[in-house]
Amino acid sequence: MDGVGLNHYLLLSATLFAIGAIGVLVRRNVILVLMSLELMFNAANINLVAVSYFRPDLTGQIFSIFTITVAAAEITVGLGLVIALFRNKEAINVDEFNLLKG
Amino acid sequence: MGSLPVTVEDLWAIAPELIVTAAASIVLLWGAFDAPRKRPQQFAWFTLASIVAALVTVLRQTPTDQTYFSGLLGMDAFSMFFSVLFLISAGFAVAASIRFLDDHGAHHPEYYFFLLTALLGMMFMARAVDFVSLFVGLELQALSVYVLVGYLKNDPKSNEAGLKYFILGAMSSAIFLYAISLFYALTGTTNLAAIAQAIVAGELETSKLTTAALVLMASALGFKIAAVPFHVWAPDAYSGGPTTVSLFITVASKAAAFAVLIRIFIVALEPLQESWVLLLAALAVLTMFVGNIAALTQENLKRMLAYSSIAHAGNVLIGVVAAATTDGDARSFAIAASLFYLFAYTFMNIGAWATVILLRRNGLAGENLEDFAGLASRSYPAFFCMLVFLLSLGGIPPMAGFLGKWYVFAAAINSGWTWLAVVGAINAAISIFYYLRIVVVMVVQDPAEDATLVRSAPLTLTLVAALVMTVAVGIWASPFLDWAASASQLLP
Amino acid sequence: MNVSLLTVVIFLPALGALGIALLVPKTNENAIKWIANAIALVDFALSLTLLRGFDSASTQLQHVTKVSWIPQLGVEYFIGIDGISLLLVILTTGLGFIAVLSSWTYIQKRNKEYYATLLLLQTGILGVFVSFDFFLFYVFWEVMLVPMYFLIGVWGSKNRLYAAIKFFLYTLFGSVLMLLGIIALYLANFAETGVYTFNILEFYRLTLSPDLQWWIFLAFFLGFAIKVPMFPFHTWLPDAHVQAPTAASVILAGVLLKMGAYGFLRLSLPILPDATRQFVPMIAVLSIIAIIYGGLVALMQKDWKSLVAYSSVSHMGFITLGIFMLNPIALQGGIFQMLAHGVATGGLFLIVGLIYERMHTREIARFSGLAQVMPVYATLFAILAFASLGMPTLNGFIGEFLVLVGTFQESRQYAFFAVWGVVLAAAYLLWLFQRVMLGEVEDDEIAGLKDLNLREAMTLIPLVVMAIFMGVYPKPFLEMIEQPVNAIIARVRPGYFDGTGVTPPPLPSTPDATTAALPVDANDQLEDLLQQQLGEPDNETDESSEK
Amino acid sequence: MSSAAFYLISAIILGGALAMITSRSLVRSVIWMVVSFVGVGALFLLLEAEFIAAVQILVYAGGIVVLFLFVVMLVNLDELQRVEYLHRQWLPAVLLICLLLAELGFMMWAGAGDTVVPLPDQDQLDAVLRSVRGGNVETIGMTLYTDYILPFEVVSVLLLVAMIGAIYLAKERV
Repeated sequence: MDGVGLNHYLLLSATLFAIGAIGVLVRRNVILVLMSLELMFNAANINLVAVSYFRPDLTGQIFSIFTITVAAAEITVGLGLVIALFRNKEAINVDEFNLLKG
Repeated sequence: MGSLPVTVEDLWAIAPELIVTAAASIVLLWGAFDAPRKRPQQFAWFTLASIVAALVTVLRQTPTDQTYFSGLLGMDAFSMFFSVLFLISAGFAVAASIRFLDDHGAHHPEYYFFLLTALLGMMFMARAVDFVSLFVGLELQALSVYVLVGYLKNDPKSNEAGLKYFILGAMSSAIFLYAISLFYALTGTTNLAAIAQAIVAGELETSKLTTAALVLMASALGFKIAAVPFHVWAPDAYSGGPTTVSLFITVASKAAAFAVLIRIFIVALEPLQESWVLLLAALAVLTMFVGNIAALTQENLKRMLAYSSIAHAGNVLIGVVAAATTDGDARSFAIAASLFYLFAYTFMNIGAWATVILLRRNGLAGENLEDFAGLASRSYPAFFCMLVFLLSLGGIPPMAGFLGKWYVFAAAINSGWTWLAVVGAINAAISIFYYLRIVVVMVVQDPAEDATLVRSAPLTLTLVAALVMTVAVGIWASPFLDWAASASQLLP
Repeated sequence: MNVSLLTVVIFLPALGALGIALLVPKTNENAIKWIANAIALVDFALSLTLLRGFDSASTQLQHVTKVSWIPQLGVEYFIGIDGISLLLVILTTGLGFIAVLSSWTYIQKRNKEYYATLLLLQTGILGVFVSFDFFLFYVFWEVMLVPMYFLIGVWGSKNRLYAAIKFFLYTLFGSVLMLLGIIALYLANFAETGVYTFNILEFYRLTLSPDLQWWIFLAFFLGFAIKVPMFPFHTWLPDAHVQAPTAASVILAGVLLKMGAYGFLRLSLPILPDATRQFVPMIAVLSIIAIIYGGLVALMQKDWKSLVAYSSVSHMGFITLGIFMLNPIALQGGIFQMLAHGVATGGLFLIVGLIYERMHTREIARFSGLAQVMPVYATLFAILAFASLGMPTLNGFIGEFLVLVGTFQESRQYAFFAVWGVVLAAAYLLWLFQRVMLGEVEDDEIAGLKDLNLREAMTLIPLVVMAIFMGVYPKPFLEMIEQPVNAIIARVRPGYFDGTGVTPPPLPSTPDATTAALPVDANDQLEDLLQQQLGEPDNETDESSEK
Repeated sequence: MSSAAFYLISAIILGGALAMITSRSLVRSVIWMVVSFVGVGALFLLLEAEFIAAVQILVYAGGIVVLFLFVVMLVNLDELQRVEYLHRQWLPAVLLICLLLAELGFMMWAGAGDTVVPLPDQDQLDAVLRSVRGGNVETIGMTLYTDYILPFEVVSVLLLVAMIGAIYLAKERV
């Protein structure tokens, strides 16, 4: 591929990863935090598939299938937890979780 | 291709895991069809029985150098050590849970399902010799534990703990995965041993990208073992969730994370050890100091034990650091020290948490320090058990905890990390301070009027077994030392 | 399995504690007291029988039991006694019995737990004095902390918790660092000999580099100096003493503090001779500071018990000074002073305890003219006070005199300063006596006090008798410690005996495996001795000349 | 041409992600997330991983996004609007991450050559290339069901856990 090597993909994924991390750390809305986590998982996936293309080696693609599945499962549980908390406390603001202190 | 994907040897190798999986499925289906759910205890007994069956199976297997499932799983003494440790912890957790869940009105078969799947995930974590199987096992464990921490879904504290744990846990998983992808980019493989070879072959030790991947990997694993400064989730998760779950995860999840950490750092990243040893040593020092000092000021007992659990991870890290800088016998010695420490820690920590489960005031589970007030006059046996567990956690001989401390300090000095051993020793002295605080409350203060003990036969059994093991591992140590020493042989 | 007499002596109190805790009902307080006293007395009697057949001329350990415990690490259950250990064992069991007896009416709550704890403490202390496996030694050393913590923390007076925690943390801090020293020694031994062992007698044979010795010495020093306690680590002691119940104070002053001094002479000196010599000036100065500082502070105390506590700091200074002058006279004096201090100061704490039980105060200013209402009490107090301040014909004199003589041999300056300790002791003890015993009875409460009853007198009289006996006839005690002392000196100061015409005994070696599991009786000892004198001297001289 | 495609797709992915984390409206965030994820799918196509691209679109754009929307609707929207936008210490966090990103980027650039591990010889390479590239679903399927049968099964348990867990947690009472 003319001029675009593995490094470009790695950089792209690093940027996406950083954006996801910023979302997780900075935003106060739990649902948005969960969405940002998805970005981070996607960043790793880009790496895996890109390496799989450039090496070439199938493992990366297989791994990314697992990753996508795991990420989906993870988000399901996370949303379940959000709903349970919301039902009890009517708040989805990260800062408002303050029953546990210390 | 064309041949069967799975051989008989493969299946026998994962026989314990198959038993656990089967048990989890049965619990789930049984729970679904047993609509009225009148006697939830039956699920507990069934779970316990299957855990025992899996334990027997593990003990019947013999460790080999082979790998199974196309090189994804190993069956070395190291992984079997951890399997046994997980199974024992899970058994204790089930026994301690029965009355607890009844009292909380949350005795459902799902609890045992999640416990078993968490157990399954841990067993795969300890055995995986490839990042693919490792990651999948880790996530299975993590997901099950998130649900378990948030299990008391009508209790906002449990919800909150579950969600906090989830957010930071998922983030650390993402970092972990990203680090894996970078190593994959560097070496073109996900097999741990092959990564080490590729690093040497490609002379990647000094590569900046390697450093980046290494730092990400270390912080992700730091999250998983709750090392400072990646520990912020731990006090919340351990103190907010159901106490029985804390009992389980402070021991088993932590041990599983250590199994992964040791395998990754000692096997895959061994060629890079110059870059990470100091990092890990710094983590160990921070973890011990912050864990112990934070524990000093806690009024909530569960939080105190949570911080103490963080501090103990620092001690295990000393052993890992010592293992990294040596090879041959000295390395085996240091790995064995870490393993023995984890093993000793299992029983005393389970015991301490089980005593917390025993307490109740105003119909609520014991959590604050005052709930322990006057325990010595309320129940002498309970007091005695707690005393032994606390002294053992503090490293007073002749209990197991002392031998564990002795072992890691010896490993550190043996590998030339004397200053790390000194830091560990100072921390042992600091930790005694808050353990004694609990003792003082138990002996000196007058009991609250409405304080009761919620005894149940399985819980008593848990306490007695933990007590016996805490003392036995300290005094009759030979077989356990042998076992830890043999388990220090990792697959190359 | 063949259980040796020494093992029985050590573990009998612990078994008794277990029995009391599990078998005797809580409400039956009299049974608890009788059983505890009986056990302590039997233990004392058994420890006396160790004297029978003890050969003080032998250089070997006696009553040895050696059983493998954790073979992977080379840990053994290895106990035995030489003259020093034996005397300390008897001191412990004797004071142990007196402590139990003195608690009869003093302790008003939780009798069952109290006696169990007290007996458990005795096992811990005894174990330290007889262990010749360093691991075992450390286990006993630490185990002892827990019952002492409870004794102070539960049955002490007002500020008991503070004192108990301070005591525990101070000593624990010292001992965890000592643990690192032990590990370093253990690994160094492995590097040198290729054998994993904690055998202290094997460690005596090591030739470690001075640098390593220096570090290990430092680690041990912290552990032992805090225990002694040496200046400036002494601050836990007055708190612990003042708050502790009488029996705990007696044990604390009488034997527990000796553990630190014992550690120095059993472990630091012979295992780390080069480092020891390096550290002598520092420790001598610290000891002298302790002697003078302890005396001065004692002079200013308003509380009777803390006066005695500070006098302990001063007297323990003599002991460490004696140990670190590294000559036989001073060392013998130091060890003798350990015994003398145990007897005299133990007695003084009993005296304070008796009056506290009656008056519930220890403020010196509250008392006067006690001699008029309690003549027996006053007499016994006088004898013990004189013993403590070192009056000739009483035991304190012998110890301090020997220490001073030995010190004088090494350095006149040290001796000059140390002498002031004796003067100060006379001052504070006599002044105390004058204030509380003499004068007019000013108080109705004092006028109504009863003199000692039989049980109370029984706790003091043995100590007084002992103080006189040791002062008048110290020979048997000095004979008993002579051989081990010479062995230690020969090790820590090679060549010391060359000019004196005395042949130093070799350090005791590990008895070989065939006799190991059995208690060694006197015949074997004699045989060993003969063999040594007939056959082995040549080898010995060869070895020493090689070095 | 593919170089241009790469930059275009990158812009879509990063733009979508940035818009997602900065948007104040949750629904809009979800939509931006779809944009970003579709971009990643397109990237996979560019990398000749058609099967993964399909999975990406199906699972993310199809499944997860619906799930998110569902929760957003379920949870009271008014409540959501009230939620404060950012953490109080947002600036240090952003700076820290940007610093890390710069560091990471630098390391990648500096370590550019490091990833080129000796490749297999040409015949082997051709064989691998044939199997890997061109979206060979059959190869992926075969590998998944032979070499990776174990993680595959573990993932199936994991999905079960996620399903039961979500149902358990979200249900009012058991």
